[in-house]
Amino acid sequence: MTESLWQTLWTGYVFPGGLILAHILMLTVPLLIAVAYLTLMERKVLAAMSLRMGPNVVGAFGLLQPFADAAKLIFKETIIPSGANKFLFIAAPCITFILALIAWAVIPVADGWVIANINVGVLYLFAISSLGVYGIIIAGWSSNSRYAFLGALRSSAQMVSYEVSMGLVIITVLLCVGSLNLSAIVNAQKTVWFALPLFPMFIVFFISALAETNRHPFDLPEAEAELVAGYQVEYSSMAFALFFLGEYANMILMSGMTTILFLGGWLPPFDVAPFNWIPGIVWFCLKIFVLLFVFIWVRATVPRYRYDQLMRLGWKVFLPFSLLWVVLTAGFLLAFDLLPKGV
Amino acid sequence: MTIGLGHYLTVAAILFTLGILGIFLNRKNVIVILMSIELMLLAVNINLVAFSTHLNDLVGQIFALFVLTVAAGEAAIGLAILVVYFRNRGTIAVEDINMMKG
Amino acid sequence: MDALLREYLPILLFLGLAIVLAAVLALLPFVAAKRAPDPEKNSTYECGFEPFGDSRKQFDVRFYLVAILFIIFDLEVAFLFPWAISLGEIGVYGFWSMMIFLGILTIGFIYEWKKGALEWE
Amino acid sequence: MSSMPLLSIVTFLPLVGAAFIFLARGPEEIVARNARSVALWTTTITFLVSLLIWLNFDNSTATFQFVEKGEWIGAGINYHMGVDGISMLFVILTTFLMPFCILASWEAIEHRVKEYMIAFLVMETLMVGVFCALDLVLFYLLFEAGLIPMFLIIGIWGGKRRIYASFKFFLYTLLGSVLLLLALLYMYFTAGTTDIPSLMKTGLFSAQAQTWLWLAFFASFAVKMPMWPVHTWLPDAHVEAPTAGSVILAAVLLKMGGYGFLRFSLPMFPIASEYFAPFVFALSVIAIVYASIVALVQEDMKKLIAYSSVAHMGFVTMGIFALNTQGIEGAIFQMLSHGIISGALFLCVGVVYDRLHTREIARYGGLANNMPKYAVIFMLFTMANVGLPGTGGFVGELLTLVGAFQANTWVALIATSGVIFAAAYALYLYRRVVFGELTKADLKAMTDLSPREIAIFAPLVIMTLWMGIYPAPFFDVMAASVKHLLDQHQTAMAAAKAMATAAR
Amino acid sequence: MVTLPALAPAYPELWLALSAMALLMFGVFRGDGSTRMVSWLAVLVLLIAVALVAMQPAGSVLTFGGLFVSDGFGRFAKVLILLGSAFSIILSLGYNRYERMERFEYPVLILLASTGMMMMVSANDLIALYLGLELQSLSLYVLAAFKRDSGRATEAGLKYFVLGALSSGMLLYGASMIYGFAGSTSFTQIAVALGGQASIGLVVGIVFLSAGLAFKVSAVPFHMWTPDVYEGAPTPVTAFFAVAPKIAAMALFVRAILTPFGEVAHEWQQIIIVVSTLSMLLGAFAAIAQTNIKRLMAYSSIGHVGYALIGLAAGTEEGVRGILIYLAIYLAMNVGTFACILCMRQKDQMVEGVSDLAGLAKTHPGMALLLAGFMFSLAGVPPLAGFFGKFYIFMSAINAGLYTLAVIGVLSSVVGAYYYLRIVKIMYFDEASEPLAKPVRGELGAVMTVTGLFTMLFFIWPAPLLSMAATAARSLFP
Repeated sequence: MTESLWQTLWTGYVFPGGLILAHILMLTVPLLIAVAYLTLMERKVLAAMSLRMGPNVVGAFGLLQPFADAAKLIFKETIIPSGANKFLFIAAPCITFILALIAWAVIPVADGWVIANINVGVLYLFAISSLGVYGIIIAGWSSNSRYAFLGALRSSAQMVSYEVSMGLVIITVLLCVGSLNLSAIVNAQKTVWFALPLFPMFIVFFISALAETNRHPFDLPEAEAELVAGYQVEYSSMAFALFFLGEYANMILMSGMTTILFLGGWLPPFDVAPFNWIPGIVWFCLKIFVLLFVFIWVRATVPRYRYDQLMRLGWKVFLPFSLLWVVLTAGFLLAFDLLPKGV
Repeated sequence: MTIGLGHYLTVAAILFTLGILGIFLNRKNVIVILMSIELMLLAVNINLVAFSTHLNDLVGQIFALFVLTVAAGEAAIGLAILVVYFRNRGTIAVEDINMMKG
Repeated sequence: MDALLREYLPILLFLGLAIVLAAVLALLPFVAAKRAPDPEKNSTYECGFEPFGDSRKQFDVRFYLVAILFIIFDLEVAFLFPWAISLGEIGVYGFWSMMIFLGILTIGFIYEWKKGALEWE
Repeated sequence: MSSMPLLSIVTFLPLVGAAFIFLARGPEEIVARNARSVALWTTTITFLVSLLIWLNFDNSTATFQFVEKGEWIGAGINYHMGVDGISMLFVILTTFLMPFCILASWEAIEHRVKEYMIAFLVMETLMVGVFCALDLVLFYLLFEAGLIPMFLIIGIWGGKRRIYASFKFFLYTLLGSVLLLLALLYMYFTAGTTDIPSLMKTGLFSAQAQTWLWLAFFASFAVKMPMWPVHTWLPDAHVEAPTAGSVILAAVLLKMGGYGFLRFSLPMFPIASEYFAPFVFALSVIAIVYASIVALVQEDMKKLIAYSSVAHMGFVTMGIFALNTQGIEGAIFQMLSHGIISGALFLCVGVVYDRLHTREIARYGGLANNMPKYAVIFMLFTMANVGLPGTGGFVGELLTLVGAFQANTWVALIATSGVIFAAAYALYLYRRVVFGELTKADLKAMTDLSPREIAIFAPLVIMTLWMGIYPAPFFDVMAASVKHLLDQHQTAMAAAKAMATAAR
Repeated sequence: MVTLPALAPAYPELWLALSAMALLMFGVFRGDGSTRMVSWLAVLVLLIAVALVAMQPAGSVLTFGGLFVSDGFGRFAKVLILLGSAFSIILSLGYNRYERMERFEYPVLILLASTGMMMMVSANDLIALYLGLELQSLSLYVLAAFKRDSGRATEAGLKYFVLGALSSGMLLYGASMIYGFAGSTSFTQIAVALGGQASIGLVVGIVFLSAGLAFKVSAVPFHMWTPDVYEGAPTPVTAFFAVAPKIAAMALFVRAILTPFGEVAHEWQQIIIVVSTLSMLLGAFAAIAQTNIKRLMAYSSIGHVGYALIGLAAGTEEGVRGILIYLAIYLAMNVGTFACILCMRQKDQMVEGVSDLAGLAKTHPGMALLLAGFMFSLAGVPPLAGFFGKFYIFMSAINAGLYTLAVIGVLSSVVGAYYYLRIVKIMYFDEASEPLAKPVRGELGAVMTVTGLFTMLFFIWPAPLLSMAATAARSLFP
């Protein structure tokens, strides 16, 4: 009796649970390392673009720099401003970080390599990315600082503005796929990546992704000249680091989403040898890498937007444009009977 | 113990009651009232979705979707009115809403 | 546990792990770093000035406007999701229904635009 | 004759006059003058036309005459007009008194003359309509609508406490009549019609239903009548109303209650009427004695007359519920004569009031010296009010007492004492106002009746004497209808008894 | 493949919705200067909608998959609603210019609210009911706070919003319970599913649904918002609130209770009786002490809702007919009264005190006459129109055997008469300390006259309205 109970527990809960945990760790650990090296990559690329060296002291080519930074942050004091709401002040970066992580639960890194292959993956991603605002708003509010508060308002306004057009862009993709499952979306691109037929949408999506992650040229919230460091102004030590990690994880996530939605995910560019010898995960990482490079490249080259320009771009250009595109796509697919049928 | 319809209904009823209590017992801030209203509507949605599953009938979920939409519209208008009110009066404390006695 | 919930179990576990990780990271400095708070350090940053008053009091009404607009358009997207998935089945009728919906939305959008709700500065 | 809608003409002619006045524009004085003359002409013509009704009236039948019927609301509710021996005389009474009211207001009303005249003409339409209506809803509509002009008449042109009085008048009467409305609706559903002649066919309502319906109707008519103890609005209304308003109130509006008993309570709810007769007797007797005693101690002339009206109405209800020919005929006659006499008395008060602007009895005295004509006329009406043989008041009072004796000796005996009280208060009033020393300077300055006033009083004097000396034409008119009413009552009672025996 | 639903039964609603949007665009491109034009266009739109409603073929037609029903009952109520809206727009013209709230959104919002009301009236399904109700409510919330620089108006808007949202929540909760226990949201199918008896869950649903609807019609004990909102909202908005939404909510109340739950009257009749009684009594007694005329009208409307609910308590065809007649007459009386209230100006300022009417009979005899007519009519004194409203309501109560309710009704109407009389008294018997400004604006005078003539002369030929109402009521009882 007892043995069978143990057995059920083992086979029913502990073993599958452990398996899942292992999956999660297999994703999380590389992700965190990637985040760490993304920071390094950013500094290196930026340095190269302005003909500098970048970090090169810690380890060979500065390869241990991220770990040195991490160690430094851990041993810094977490300053909690006197007027702040302590719990929320600490919780805010945690929320950002957690959200940046768990969004990955539905991302298929290769065919079938996904932690939770739920059939509403796109909705899940959309929901999680909407929640990202909370971390920022809470941070700004709980700091009890004018700069932080204004920065938080600005960046959340910015995020929600671009989220709308992002949503519409996703709709155009969904029209072509007929499923909310991310793997299905990738598989639907076997013939052609959506970046080609939906090229304008691809661009809109990528720019929105920049805005969503508060990246250049839309990094108004933390523009030094205007708002010192936006909602993060009062943060120090690991609390700051969590924001930092979250932001970079989000960058990778956005790149991943772009890859899945427009660049065929793990699919090789041409389904012929030697391309299809290379495993899907490699293609996936490669595409993400390229996109991340573009992220940094944009930072190095494009001047920052003014806030009103930013909002205008979001509401007056992207929104009507993507809305129109949704209508056109739907009409086109319907007219030529290209819509995916049946589930 | 399996979770059945009754449990969902109970949760919804509790949330709904909390929402109503929030409106009537709240003496501080109008925003809390707005949130209480949202809570009520969420309770209704739980009800609808639970019934929908129980009856194996999609209408309930469609209803819930409409409720969500309308709730958003309602929240938007509520916020707008609140902002206008705040600009006139400089406060959104509940006990200050007393220009007219009745 | 039925199949539907089983699909979401990994997400739940992931969430748990992420929370633990975040908590550990956030609380690590409290263990590792030495703490020496003083009033000057703990005061909020205000470009060298003494912070005055509650910083959360009033802010631009346009942020409300953005929030309101967002709610409305985000919900529209919520309606578009199921429509986009099933357009193949609902066909022309479904298409035009949504076009009417979007048309109404567009009218609202034009109204906002003309009213200056989308202007900053 | 039937080709002409005589009743409608009489009813709505005043409205035409009112419309003319309403449309009058121009300087206030000219409008006022025109309003007065238009009103006078209208009421006079209406009276003359209404005489045609009497001339063409067939005394021999109890059925409704001059019947008009037209589609109105639908579903069995029609515009239905007609008169029988009971109602015809009230129509004449109303049209007869109206010109006097206008004349009495000729100089007394100085402001808002236009509205005043409109209100009176509208009032006339409603009053005539009430007596002609042969549909319950129509009746109710007109019955209630009368409140509005009367409310305004008291409230705008009344005395010091006019607002209190007008509200009291309005709310008391409304309260009484809303119950009538419910009863009416019940009858509509039980009988399927609101046609009065159809409803008068007995046996429509069970004994229990009759009880409730009778009470509901009673609530309305008793207030209107007014019976003790719901009479308290009347003295207030009388005191505060302008003279013509008091006349209308006393002469016509009060009669609607009595008319209602005769038209509805008796024929439609015979069992309940029989059942409640002792109750009505009790109230009537109390009213007679109590009101007479109260009248004795009044300091205000109008209030005194108002209480005397309450007492006289006690005779009327007593007569009606005696449920015999003498009682009912007496009651009708009493109502008619009281209409003229009390109206005349109020006019008498109005005469002195116009000169001295007070109604306090103590302020007067010795008017016989400088106002001999007035003294004579006042004397006549006072005597008529007491019930002196040879005046209209005597016939009605006697007959009701005879009727009451047949029904219940004790009631009649106590009621007789009311006659004595009446003599006491009426003569007391007369003595204090007319006799005595003429001491006060302002009283000395008072002039005797003007020709206009004499013109007002002359017809009233003639009527009073006529009714006292040769009342036969009046009884001829009502005889058939009253007989029919009583016959029907007997049949209904017999049927009810047969039912009760059969059930046993 | 889904086929296109028959749109013809919904032509009036479609017309209204499209016109509202077209006018919105017109207004936004022309600016606030076009308000007057937009207003008159909106009136025209409403009148055309009346014509479209009138042109609908007789009989009941279901469309949109049974969500929407066009029947005689709905058409009758719709005509009333549309007329009420049209009158409100006309009434607002002068006021809005005067109070500097002349913005073209006003007529557009009224059009949208009217669309919502028409959907409410035609709803044959809980979802359609909810959507119509919310379209109406959302527009009304904004209208209440339309005078955005006034503290009172915004406070009124806020109160209306909070309590309106609360009531929507309660209604929804009721709807969800009904859906769950009856297994359908369609009124027709709920009736079928019930089969003459209601489970406890369903009764809970009915109670919540009734509570929500009682809120919307402002029946006691859910009336708290009414006086404040009536007082605070800009007067033309109050006039609108007093008529169109009330008629719509009442019609909705009738349909939502009678169609699905007509068979289980014993479950809800007691609730309605209690609500009706309380409303009549509160309306009568609380109004006595009011000094603000808008507040007084609020209590008056609570009382009138109580009377109208008697018809629902009867639950019979006569009852519904009574309600419809009552609503039609109520519309005329209230529009007229509010037209008079909108004329109340002293020294370039709007006044709202009851005592400001003093001496009106001397300074404005015509207006005083009309207002007195409205007051007597509201009190239910024959032969004015208000009497007929009560007459048919009480008729249905008597026929349904609700004697006690009827007696309470007539008695409270006597109490109510007192405060209506008080206004007449102030106008006719009191002297003016500060007379109201002259002259009365043209369109206000016209509205007053039209409604006044209707109120005063209704008794001459009431048959057409009565027969129309009877036909309309019959359509609810197939």
